[in-house]
Amino acid sequence: MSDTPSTPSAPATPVLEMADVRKSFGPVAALRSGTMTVESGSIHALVGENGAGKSTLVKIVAGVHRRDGGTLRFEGADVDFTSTAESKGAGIAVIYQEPTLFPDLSVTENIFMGRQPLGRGRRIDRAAMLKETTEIFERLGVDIDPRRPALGLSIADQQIIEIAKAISLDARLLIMDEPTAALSGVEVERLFAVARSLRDEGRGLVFISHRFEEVFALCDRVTVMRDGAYVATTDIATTTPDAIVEMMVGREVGELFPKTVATIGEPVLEVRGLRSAGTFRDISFDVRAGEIVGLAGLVGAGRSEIARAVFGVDAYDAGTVTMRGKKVRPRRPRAAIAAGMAFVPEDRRKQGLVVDASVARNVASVIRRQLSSLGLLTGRAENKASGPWAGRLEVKTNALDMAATTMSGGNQQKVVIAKWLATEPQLLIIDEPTRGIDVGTKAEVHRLLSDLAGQGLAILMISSELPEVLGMADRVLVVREGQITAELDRTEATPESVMKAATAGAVPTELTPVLPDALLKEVGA
Amino acid sequence: GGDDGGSGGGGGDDATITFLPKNLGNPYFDASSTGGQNAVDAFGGSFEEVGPTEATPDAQVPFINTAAQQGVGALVISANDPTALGDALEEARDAGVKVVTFDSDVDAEYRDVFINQASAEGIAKAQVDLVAEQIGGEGEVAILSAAANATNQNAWIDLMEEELAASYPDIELVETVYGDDDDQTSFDKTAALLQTHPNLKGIISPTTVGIAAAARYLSTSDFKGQVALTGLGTPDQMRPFIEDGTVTAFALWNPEELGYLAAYAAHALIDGDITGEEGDTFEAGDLGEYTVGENGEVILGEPTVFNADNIDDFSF
Amino acid sequence: MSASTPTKTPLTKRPAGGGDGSARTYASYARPAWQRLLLTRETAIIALLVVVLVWANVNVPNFDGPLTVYYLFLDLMPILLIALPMTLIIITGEIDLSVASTVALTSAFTGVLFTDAGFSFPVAALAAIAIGAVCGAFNGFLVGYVGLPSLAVTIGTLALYRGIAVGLLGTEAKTGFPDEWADRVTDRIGETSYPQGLVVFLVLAVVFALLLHFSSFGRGVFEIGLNDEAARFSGVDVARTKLVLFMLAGAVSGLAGVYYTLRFDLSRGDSATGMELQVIAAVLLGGVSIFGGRGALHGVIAGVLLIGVIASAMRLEGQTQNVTNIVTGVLLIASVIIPRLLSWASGRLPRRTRGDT
Amino acid sequence: MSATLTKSAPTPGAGGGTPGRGAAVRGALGGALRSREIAVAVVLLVVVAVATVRNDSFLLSADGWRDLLLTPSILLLLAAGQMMVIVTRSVDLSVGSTMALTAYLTGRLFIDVPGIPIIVVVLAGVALGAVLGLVNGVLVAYGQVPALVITLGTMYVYRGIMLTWAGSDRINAGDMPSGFLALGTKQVLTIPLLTIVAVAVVAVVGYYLHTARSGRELYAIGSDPDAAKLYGLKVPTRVLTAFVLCGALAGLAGVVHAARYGTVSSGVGNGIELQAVGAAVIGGVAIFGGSGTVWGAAIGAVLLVTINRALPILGIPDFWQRAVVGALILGAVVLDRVLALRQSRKYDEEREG
Ligand SMILES: Nc1ncnc2c1ncn2[C@@H]1O[C@H](COP(=O)(O)OP(=O)(O)OP(=O)(O)O)[C@@H](O)[C@H]1O
Ligand SMILES: Nc1ncnc2c1ncn2[C@@H]1O[C@H](COP(=O)(O)OP(=O)(O)OP(=O)(O)O)[C@@H](O)[C@H]1O
Ligand SMILES: [Mg+2]
Ligand SMILES: [Mg+2]
Repeated sequence: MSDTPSTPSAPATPVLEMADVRKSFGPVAALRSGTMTVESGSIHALVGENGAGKSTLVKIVAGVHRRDGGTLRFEGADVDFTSTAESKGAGIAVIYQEPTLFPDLSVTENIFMGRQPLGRGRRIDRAAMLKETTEIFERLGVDIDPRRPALGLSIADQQIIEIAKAISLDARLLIMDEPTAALSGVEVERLFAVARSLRDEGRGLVFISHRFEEVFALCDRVTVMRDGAYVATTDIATTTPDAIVEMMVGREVGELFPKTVATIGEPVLEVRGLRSAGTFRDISFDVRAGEIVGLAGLVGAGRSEIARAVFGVDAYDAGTVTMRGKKVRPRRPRAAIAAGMAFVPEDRRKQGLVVDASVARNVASVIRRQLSSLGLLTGRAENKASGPWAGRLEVKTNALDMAATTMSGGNQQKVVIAKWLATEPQLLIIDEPTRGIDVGTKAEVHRLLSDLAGQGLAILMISSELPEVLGMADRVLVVREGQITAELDRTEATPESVMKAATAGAVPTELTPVLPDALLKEVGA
Repeated sequence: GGDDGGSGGGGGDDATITFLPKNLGNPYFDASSTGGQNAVDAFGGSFEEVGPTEATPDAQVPFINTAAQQGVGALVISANDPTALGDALEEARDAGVKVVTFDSDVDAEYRDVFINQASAEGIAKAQVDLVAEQIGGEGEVAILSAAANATNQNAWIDLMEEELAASYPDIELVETVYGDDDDQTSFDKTAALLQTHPNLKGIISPTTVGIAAAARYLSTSDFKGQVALTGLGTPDQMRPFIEDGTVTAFALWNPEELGYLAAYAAHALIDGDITGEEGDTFEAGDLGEYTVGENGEVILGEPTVFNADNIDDFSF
Repeated sequence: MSASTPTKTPLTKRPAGGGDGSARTYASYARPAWQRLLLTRETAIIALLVVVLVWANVNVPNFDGPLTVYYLFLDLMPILLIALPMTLIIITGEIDLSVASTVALTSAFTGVLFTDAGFSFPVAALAAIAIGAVCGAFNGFLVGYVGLPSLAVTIGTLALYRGIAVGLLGTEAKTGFPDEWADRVTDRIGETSYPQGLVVFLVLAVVFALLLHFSSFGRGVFEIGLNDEAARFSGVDVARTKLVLFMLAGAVSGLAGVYYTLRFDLSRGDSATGMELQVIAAVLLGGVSIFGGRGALHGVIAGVLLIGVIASAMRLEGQTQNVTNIVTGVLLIASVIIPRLLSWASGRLPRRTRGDT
Repeated sequence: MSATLTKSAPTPGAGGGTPGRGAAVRGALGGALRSREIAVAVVLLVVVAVATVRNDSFLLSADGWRDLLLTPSILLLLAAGQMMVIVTRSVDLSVGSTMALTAYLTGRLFIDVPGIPIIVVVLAGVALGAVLGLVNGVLVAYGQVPALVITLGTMYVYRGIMLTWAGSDRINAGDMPSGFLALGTKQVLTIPLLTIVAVAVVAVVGYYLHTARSGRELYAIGSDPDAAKLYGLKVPTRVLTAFVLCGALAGLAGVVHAARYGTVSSGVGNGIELQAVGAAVIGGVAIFGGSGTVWGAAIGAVLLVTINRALPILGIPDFWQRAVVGALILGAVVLDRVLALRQSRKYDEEREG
């Protein structure tokens, strides 16, 4: 593959032109002026903080939402899609932020649902469908049985199905909303190769990501959004990550990894010989007071599974978990909580929060037993207890009885953290602390973790973002295929050493280099 | 009131008489209610029919309660259970409502009068005699009843067993099944009976729903003409099966007359002509005079046996 | 771990973006109290109940008589009782279709234990309630621990429990239960027209209301309904909660079975046929979301009473059961469709598009 | 589980609380009959075989053979319709009442319009059923309210309408032409006509669900309604279609009921809705949509009916039949879970290996 981002040829024809597109959901102005022009034969990045309106913009192009105003032109003609079927028909393929597969149906059917090839008598031509799927998979170099149900696929594989779906559409505009969020280096590589070949065929692509290294590795132009509005469009070649960050945030971002060196105390958590069939084995490690231990590895390596087993959400087959010398009962999150553990899970909308419940109830949800008197619990007690914690974390909400649904991802993450800090834990397990969180909030979360460690909290942090692990952890454990393959001290941990342990050798070289200076400052690589 | 010349006088002419059958939509009770309506039309007053959709005692109770609330003159009821309705009926009587049971009784303490279609022994014997005659006095027979808890059916079945043992030792009662007075269940139970007992010679179905469903199944089956079917049925429902030979004879009293008599008894109670004491007599319009017997029972008469010769004379 | 406020040291420094240095404070509620209390589904149902009551008192002959209230509560008692645990179950997003069968089964057991086994009535009744709890525990085990869908499980036990009840008694109907116990249930409280059994219900209603709305367990019930995975991650024992709820439903159904036995002086296998759907209809009418996560007990009680009052008024008007059923059905549909229409009209269709079942 | 695709847990009754890592795997393996249907079919064969050994007239007599095939036909129609609705993650509790209404309409037409051609009556029954299904469908699909609530409501309403309409009338065998009633038992090469109709309906439904785009979309909608929307599938239209088809089949079942039983009384179809759901569940149709075949539902229906008929022959008293049916449904649900766990273990092993 030719990797140099090709500069867009001067008179490229625009596939997609959007100007001043607006969309409100009730009182929420999700998109105030969406403006973007995508040329055919180019890859266009769309970046912005969480809640900047990127996904909303995408969904308007796709016909999921109808716009309230503004113009939308596809291949030179005004369009107004009322359903995703119409946009598909017009030649637009979209990979949504959340994979949207039908778990009960076969992989092949998932790819072709709603537009299966028809044979005689308008019957679905299953053979043709299967053949085409096999061809696409070959092109993508993936090894998934096209006949198996989508149920049980890993996120990475699901994302690959999404990509296959988009490719099979043979679309002239392909929009990918954070397609790499769950992919490992190798898979990202493969995706990029496909993206480039599609570009070279003259199609237009839109690529949304929070990872600048990817944006700079893949894209030709970049559009920045902030607070639902267009900020600027520039050629990638003429800009820098720092400049983009500034446009996104509208202010200067403080230090991203404010790691202070803490005094490390006694072991708080001791895990010995933990094993779960099919997921992980021989897992032994300690986390000490004041220490941040990073669990690094590729997506699907089993890090979240280890954390879930330690916290007792999942069962394990063998091994022990000990907190401050006392064995913790397996499979009982409540026992883990009583022992002083707190767990901020990776999927905050599904696992971390009850999004339809109020901020107060969410924050008080673990401590509410202590808030009861004579077994009775009042809303007043919950409000009283949760208010200060929400305030401490600067949660942005009008009132404590607002449902968490309405909040941005970063704010939701703060609510989750508040909920667990309210339990005054001795160990905080935090899985993907900043996944899908914008740069500004990220820095806040990192500062918080650092402060907490400074106060003697033991922290086990799982992160797929290498800079985050390297920037924050005192010690890095690398997990590969369910086993700990390396234990690296803060000084030994470099992108190369971690990636090597995570991948058993083959390090994708391309993705490491382009990091904003702000990020690199603390990595010390 | 009292200005209507149709009755024997007294103060209850404009009182409401409420009929509460076991359930609505049952042709047998449709006929009895028609009789009740005719009687009320004759002696003046107002007639109402209420009832549950399912023939269970718990569903009947709210209607008894409502009658008590309304303070109707009399409640004429066919009970889904002999005791379960007791408290509710007592409350109704405390509120001044006269209680007449017909077709299916409650314990005597809970009502004023019971209008019996025929003596239980008479009903049981009539059916046993019919089936014995049709199968030649020997062989296996089975019973297809209504609900498992149906009071009068269960009483008849007991008496039929006694009668069989006493008079027809060669006839063996092999099984009793319950069709719940539901067409489909009765139909399917008939099929199961015939299959389970290949040597079956006759079926007795002491319920109008059951006999009609059984006849319908038999008429389309190999067993038509080989297995005798008799019991209690309405002529209208059974006419096609008499015509096609599935059934030769069955019995029933006239439910219209039953309702008619019950309404007159209610009227007599309201007027104070009778109290339900043994020996009380009252006039029942076209049916003539009736006397209250033992236990407050009034007996309509012996059941009529219907067959090809006489069925066209009846319509109910 | 103890309930705490983060007073010790500030956990975060000022974020780069702004803020005045002190931690934020928040209003407890976004809307004024009267709005929170009055603009609810529950209030709407209670208002409707009051309207119907007033209307019936004025227009329906004999409705204002002293017997109306007495019979209303006698008739509604089993539904009122079972609606309590059913509310909690539906709030967790589950459903229990087997309650009416459990009523029949426990009534049958009361009869068998009292009449055939010679137990004293209180012992037979307690045993029946325990059997109800066991029936519920079986449902709860399959739903909570085996993870089977409650709709399918309780359709199965609906048939199973009813089948055992019918099988146990066959053609028999047990009667002759002690009058003094029946009187305790059906006698009036003093000079009022309320049956004494109502006291049992009121006590249970208070207990269930505290459990659901003022306890940690109750918060867990709502959390499970809204997001059971998140509930599990915060230490709620989802399986055990469901087990407990189904057990409660079974035990309360057992109590209702004993009530049935006493009220009708009768134990039969076909008691309470179809009552499960009446209970569920009343609960849903009372504002509980079938998706789980939303509902309140006072709304449910109003829902049960509303159905009962309408049925009572219509019987007094001489309407047949059919018309009452039509009204009940229309009301049930309206109770879910009208809020939809309103929110649609106000231009903000709720974003929630979960399963349709 | 977080990392693998699991089924979104709809309420009520989602097994979301499955402890541990028991990701429910209920995959449609290609279009082939899965072990689920075969398991039920084997149970059915065993039941028939045992009953026949006990009493050979169960299968070998002319009546036995006919009833074996004929009796399930009504439930077969209902289960096929119910299955289509369940697969879209809905449920239709009003089918029993729909059936009652159309059965009554059938009789009414024969009484009120003497000499009306039978085919017109059949079509009228189906059409009325479809209209009733349409009402359900519109409320569910466009009102976006749970089907359980809506169809519980229409169950009451439809039956109330039927009872009010019928009043104290009912339809007797004498009210309907013998040509129509003969359809109830007519046989073609020893196979009852009604069975042929029911099986043909099942075959058409099966063919439709397997080979038509809109058929596959029903599965997709049930599998994940949100995803279906993002795919641009016409979710409301499809759900509506499923309800209309279900209603139409319930309508046909009503006509069949009239022909087969010869009488129409107030109790027609009482409680049969739960049997139809039970048949689908026994046949392996996931109660929360997305998977299962109409063949499974059909075999489930036949098994349910046949077990009921076989129990007396097996010497199990009348009264215990319902208990056995309940145990059967529970057994089927548990079996589903066991198969699913085995499947998910298989995927785990695949990933490991
Ligand atoms: N259906 C909806 N109803 C109400 N508000 C919505 C809806 N969809 C999005 N929003 C709100 O609109 C804003 C923009 O959301 P959007 O998903 O477009 O952000 P994004 O840029 O994609 O963020 P991220 O990087 O986290 O994916 C957010 O405040 C979000 O809460
Ligand atoms: N290629 C694959 N296909 C399907 N499942 C996989 C694959 N690789 C790993 N898994 C499964 O994924 C699970 C571990 O994934 P998980 O996402 O929890 O790991 P992780 O390292 O925590 O990644 P993440 O960055 O998403 O947190 C295990 O159950 C494992 O069996
Ligand atoms: Mg987004
Ligand atoms: Mg993870």
